[in-house]
Amino acid sequence: MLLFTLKRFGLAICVALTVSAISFGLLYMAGDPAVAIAGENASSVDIAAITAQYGFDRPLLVQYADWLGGALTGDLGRSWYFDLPVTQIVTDRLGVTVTLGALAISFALILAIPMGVAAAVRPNSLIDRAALFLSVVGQAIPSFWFGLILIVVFSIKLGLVPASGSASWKHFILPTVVLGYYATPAIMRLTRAGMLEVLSADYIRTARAKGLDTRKILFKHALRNAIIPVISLAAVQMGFMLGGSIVVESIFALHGAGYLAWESISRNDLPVMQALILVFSMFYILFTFLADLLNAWMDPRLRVG
Amino acid sequence: MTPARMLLGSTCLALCAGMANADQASGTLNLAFSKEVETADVYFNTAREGLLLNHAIWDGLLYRNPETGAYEGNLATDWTWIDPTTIEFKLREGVTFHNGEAFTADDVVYTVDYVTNPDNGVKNLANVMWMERAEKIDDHTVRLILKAPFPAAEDFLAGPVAIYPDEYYAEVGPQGMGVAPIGTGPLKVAELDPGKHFVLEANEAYFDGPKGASAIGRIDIRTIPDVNTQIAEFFNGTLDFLWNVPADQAEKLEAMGRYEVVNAPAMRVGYISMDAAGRSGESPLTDKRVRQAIYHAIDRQTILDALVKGSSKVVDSACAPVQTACAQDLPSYEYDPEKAKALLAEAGYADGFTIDFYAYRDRPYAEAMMGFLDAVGIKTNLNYMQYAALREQHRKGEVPMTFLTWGSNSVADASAMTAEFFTGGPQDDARDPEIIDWIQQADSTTDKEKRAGHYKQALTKIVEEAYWVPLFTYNVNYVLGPDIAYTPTDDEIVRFFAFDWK
Amino acid sequence: MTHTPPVPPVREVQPSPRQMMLRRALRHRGLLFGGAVMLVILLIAIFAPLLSQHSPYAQSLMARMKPPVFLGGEATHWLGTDALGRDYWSRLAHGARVSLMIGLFAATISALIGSTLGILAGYFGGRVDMAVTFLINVRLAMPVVLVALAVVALFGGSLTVVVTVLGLLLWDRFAVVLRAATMQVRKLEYVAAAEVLGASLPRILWKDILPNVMNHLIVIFTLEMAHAIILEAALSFLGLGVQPPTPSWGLMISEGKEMLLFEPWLITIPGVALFLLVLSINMLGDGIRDVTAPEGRN
Amino acid sequence: MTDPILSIRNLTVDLPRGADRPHAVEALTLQVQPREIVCIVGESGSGKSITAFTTMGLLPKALTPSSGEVLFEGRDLLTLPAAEHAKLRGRRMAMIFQEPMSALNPCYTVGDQIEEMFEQHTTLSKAERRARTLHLLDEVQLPDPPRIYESYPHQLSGGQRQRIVIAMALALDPALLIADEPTTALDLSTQAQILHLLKDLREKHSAGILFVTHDFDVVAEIADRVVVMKQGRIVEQGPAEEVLTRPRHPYTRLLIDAVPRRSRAVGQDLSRSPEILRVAGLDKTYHIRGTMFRPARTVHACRDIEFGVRRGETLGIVGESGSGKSTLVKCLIRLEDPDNGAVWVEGTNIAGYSRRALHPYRKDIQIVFQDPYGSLNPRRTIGDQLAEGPTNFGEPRAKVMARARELMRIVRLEPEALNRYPNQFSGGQRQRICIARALMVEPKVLIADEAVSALDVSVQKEVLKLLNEIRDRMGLTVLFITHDLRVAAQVCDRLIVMQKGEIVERGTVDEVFGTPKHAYTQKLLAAQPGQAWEVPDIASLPPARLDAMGGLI
Repeated sequence: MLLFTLKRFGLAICVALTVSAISFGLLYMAGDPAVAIAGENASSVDIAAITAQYGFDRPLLVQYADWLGGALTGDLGRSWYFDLPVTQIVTDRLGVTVTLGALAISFALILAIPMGVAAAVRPNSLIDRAALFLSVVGQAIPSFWFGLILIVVFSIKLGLVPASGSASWKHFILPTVVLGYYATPAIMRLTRAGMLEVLSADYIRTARAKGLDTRKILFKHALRNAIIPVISLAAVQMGFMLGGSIVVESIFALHGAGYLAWESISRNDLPVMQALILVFSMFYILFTFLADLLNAWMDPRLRVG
Repeated sequence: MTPARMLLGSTCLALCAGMANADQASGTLNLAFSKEVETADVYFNTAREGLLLNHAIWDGLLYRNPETGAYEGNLATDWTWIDPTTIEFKLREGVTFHNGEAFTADDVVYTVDYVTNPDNGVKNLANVMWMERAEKIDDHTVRLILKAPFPAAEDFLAGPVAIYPDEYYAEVGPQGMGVAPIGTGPLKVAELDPGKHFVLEANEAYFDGPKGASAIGRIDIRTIPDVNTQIAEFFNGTLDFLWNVPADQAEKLEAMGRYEVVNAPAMRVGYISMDAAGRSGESPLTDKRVRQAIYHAIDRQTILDALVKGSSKVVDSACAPVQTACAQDLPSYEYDPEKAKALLAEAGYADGFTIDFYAYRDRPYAEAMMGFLDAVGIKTNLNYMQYAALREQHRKGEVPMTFLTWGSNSVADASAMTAEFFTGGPQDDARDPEIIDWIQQADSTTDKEKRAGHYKQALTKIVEEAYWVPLFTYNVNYVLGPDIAYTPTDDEIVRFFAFDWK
Repeated sequence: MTHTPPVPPVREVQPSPRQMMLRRALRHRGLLFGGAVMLVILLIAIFAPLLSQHSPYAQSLMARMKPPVFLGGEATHWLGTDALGRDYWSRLAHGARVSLMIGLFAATISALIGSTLGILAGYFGGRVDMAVTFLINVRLAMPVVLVALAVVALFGGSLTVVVTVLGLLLWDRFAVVLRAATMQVRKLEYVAAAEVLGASLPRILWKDILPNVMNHLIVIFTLEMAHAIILEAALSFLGLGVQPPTPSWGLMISEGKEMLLFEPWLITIPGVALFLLVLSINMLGDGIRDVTAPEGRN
Repeated sequence: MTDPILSIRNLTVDLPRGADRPHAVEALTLQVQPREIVCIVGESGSGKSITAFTTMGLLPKALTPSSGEVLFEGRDLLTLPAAEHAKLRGRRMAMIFQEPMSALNPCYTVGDQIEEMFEQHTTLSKAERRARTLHLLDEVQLPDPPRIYESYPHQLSGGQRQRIVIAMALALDPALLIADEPTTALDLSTQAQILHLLKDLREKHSAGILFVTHDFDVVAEIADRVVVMKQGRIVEQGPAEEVLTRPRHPYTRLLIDAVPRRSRAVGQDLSRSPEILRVAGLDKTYHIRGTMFRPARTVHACRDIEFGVRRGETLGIVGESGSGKSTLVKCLIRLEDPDNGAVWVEGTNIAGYSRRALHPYRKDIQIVFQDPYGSLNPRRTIGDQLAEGPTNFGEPRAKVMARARELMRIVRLEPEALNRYPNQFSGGQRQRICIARALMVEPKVLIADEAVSALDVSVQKEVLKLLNEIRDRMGLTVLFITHDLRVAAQVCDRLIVMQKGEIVERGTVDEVFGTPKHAYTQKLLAAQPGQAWEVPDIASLPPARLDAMGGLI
């Protein structure tokens, strides 16, 4: 078990390395980073000075090796824009994004799982149709548009919640809804499909033949099995959410990692972008890894040889 | 009025009714930046917001009176030109920094020495590299030695060159200053969350300078990138003042009748630069007639009226009218698409041509220009990109035609613009030796009239040759909440210390 | 009773797979609705120049942001005009072309990449599978929006760049699903039978594997098409999508967003169009899945 | 006779609209007495399982009982509220299912799942529940109950799992036990044990057992009474002895006639016929890669396999699941590469050939697989699939199609079938098509890999007959792979018995069946159900007499 955890961990590292190499190549290949550092009003003199200072005249591979060496010791370089250690900036912003991501995935799960179960228990019923309809409609609403509409309705018209910022829990309500609703259809559908499949499984028939009551059949026997793929999906979705928080954070002016990413893109702050891509991918890898462990705990078939 | 219209109207009513108004009571003025400021250290940021903080937290030796345009003493009480490259300053006595450090000549010397040292990596070298060094005469007298005669020195000293406390800066460096700024200014920093949140408080011990003390005790600045979100917060009363509001929104806000909308001119000038020197390869733009055709083809006044609006003006100068030595009596080309077509035909492009067109801001303006060019047969492929990327390509000479703007760092001298674009540097698309020569002559003389003459020569030739199509000056819309009193100025600088409650 | 009973005749009641599919399709309301909406949008896209009397590029700076007819506008611009005075209906109709094209091309690129990888991994297993799984993991670990934004920002936005970037980023689901589907089909005995009958590898992949994973491919294709269209809109919304003055719906929302609080119809119209398009594609995809799924095994 | 435990009267269960017949079960009447095993026997689709599920109240939603009554301990189950019915389930009536592999929830220990019975229906304390559970595990003869108690289903074999399900069913001493094909998915030896166990339990628990099966040998082994069903109707019922030896209804007779006989007329003498296939020293080992949670392991699927087959001969390869027979097949048709050894096809050793070198020899060995549904590509017409082989070997289309039509006639399908898709055919027809497809390339050796295992007996018989005909007519050599000794005995000339990857016994059918030398073979033969049953010669029975409805007079 330990050996395989290690192997899995090694694989995760390889994935992270590949992602970082690809992104480094992409980012540093395009354009002269010195101009980005110098900023909008900088003169030509400034730019030449910066090129020399940061060593952008060196081969890309050397620059990557340099970066990687630093990254391994936790030093992700300095932000060209803030001139602060990237590690500091990113960890500073991550809190909001992780909070938002956790809230959003919880929102999605709390909404989607009961809906999926209800839909599966009575296929083709009104509940099922409503759930399917919601999921189809939900998938088709662009989140940026949805966010703006929510601001107009709930913040401006009704004045119930603040439009932007992250000062209190109230500030998180709208972003959570916008970020969470997008994952809801997928989770709902998987729960429904899983439940449908499980409910027609032989062991559910066995459970019914044992005379167990419906609640026990649904929640002890069926949901436990149906939820296993949902865990994996939720992990993947959570990883996506962190990356997808860019749009939401920029609309709601949440100063999280997503907003930082967007801003870094518009100001060409490559070390921060590079670090964020790495961090987001690490999160994704971490979540899927945890989901695998959780699944192993839930499903003894995966656990014991 | 259709039902939908009425619905819209009622939305507006609801908006207005839902407004909170607790700010005056709490004594806090709420403002928003629309971008994250990289650092509060003014020498290490290039953002407009940084300049605003500069004026609030620090002081320069001089101050430019926004109403008269005259230079007044600020940290210096008096100054004299000893010779074309030496200025002597008499410093104000009894001034202390926010941390209690006393302001002396040492602070000036330290600041000048620090920022002019290339090893320290100051970002806006153009702001400081004209200074050679500073010499302390006594505790309150200092001499500034220039590298060469520099007519715009006073403007820079009233603008970007802030004076830092020498002991504190030596101790914490740019990073420390970035997160815990210390200056002499009318406002001091109470809280700072880098890039996200600034809280300024009135400096009770502010000296009796031309800026004046802040009437408002506390200013809270958040970063809200989206204009709509800003306006939404403004409606909710959680923002008290907006600036850089786009023309259309400003009009609508004004029409609501509850808010004061002030439009002020800005130093920023928009222009189209064309690759007349042929750096990007064989191009129709090397032909003067083609460039003139483009000048004729674009209806600058209509763009201004429909999109830019406000106090902007169409210009033909490659600099802003408010800038010193920026002559305005220049030749021009009226909007005349027929003439444009004729010129094109004369140049051998009767059927027009297709060209790459670059831009980095104000996409609607760029699109409008493209529409006009299209009407005379010039098809354009828009490449809308980040400023850094565009500038990089421009510097490499790969950009045939681009819509750019330049704000001159609010330095009110023509050289802040022409030096960058017409002196043979990497962003000089004209590479006209005559113009280069005139500008260099102008910038090395202290004779103001002679200087103005050279500038006029250069600016005239730029128009005659149609190296650029200067478009218009920019303007800024300021929207004031119902209980705010503030008079915006025409230099794109929001003076935080000049706000007051009604 | 010892004689051989007669061989039962071919069951005439059972129609061919295609007929059965068609019958199911005609009974599937979601599929019909999605298909109908999609068809309308497609027709609008194809006949855009005929359906609009104005050019989508013709600007009229003096007639900016004229409201649509239902908000009291004039009939010449029945959906109003945008911030440059261009006819909104014409831009919407031409924008349908752009959105569909982006969806189609991006999904085609990712389908080619993803299904090739997925089918090869599912068919060969072993090392090929490990390599592909690794690639899928790498791809999934890359934050799509961030990378797409960064690339478009750095390389400049154009239809080609956007389509390519999206195509190169959205192949993961094709690979995952087709890998699993191929593994399943691979186990079926008709694949073994074909191999034993001397069929070459490409032939098996083409004749036996591909047709039987095709329904998955089509379903994922619709999903990713919708995904690409929404992503392009999001990129355009953040100002990093296709280049103006191309009439893309995402761009229209992005341009209209400026006046969100004052002229909400500017983003409502393209927003609803986008919603309808994505909705119809998704319903079409769901329908196709429902209609083709039960067919695999009797 | 005591009161019946279960009395079904005139039960009719409707099928959903659009099905091929209106009722799943029609006018069904039967009784189960205490300590009695009633077997419902019939082919697939006869409605035998529906009867069982109706009684348990586990019918799928699409099916609804429309008339009749199901009396259990004096109450009509059809009118009983669902909650009341649920209370009876497990406590008074219990059920054993066909698929032990999937009948248990993979997420919980089997101990937990058995204990649930007590939890649901009794007020026993935790300790008592555990004690009762351990006792049950012991009663169904599972070794080391405490260990089994802690085990998860996937850690147990199919037979063990079926015992768990039986233990569960017996937990509360139900009056009625319903067993739905409980041994069909099990190996022969396990089946024998389970049947034995059920017979024992009937004595100990005094329950009545309703046993659903398709297998007449199993019926002969355990039934007290037999109910024969066809298309939802009972065609004949009576004491086992009566129905098995003197069946009266033609359908019963047809089924019994189709039961494979243990001996076949005369084995042909093939000693002069040339040897067409020889396998020597064939080894195949699998290395199963470890996963995140499972260590890697090595499985010797085939070890030193050696045999030869002569032209026109049918060689049976018999073994239970896991014996290595499937791996052997894969190595022969080169879906797998053997590690060692030689496969001589008429003097050419193809074992070491590369895929390319192998290509011309591919057609020499063809195969018919077990699953009639998985072995035809649903997206291609029959004709297209038949033409596949010859086309791959470069034959012209016209010639190929002519042969396809000819072969369709040989396997007794209409040539028009070539234009149709597989879903338009029944299982038996598909197997015929598969045979035709294999024959298209004129193979020398035809491998029938469990080719009739998935078919109903009557269809099975037809296909076997067809295979024999074709072999004789075309001089084909057949390798007949099966787990079913009876079928092997019926069609094969010689037999090979495999166990754990090795050949443990070989010889003619008579030798292997008459004087088995290896203990494993002996065990297999002993495990054969219904050995005491002398299958009647149907031809010698008096003709059946039926009324207009097809019922017996």
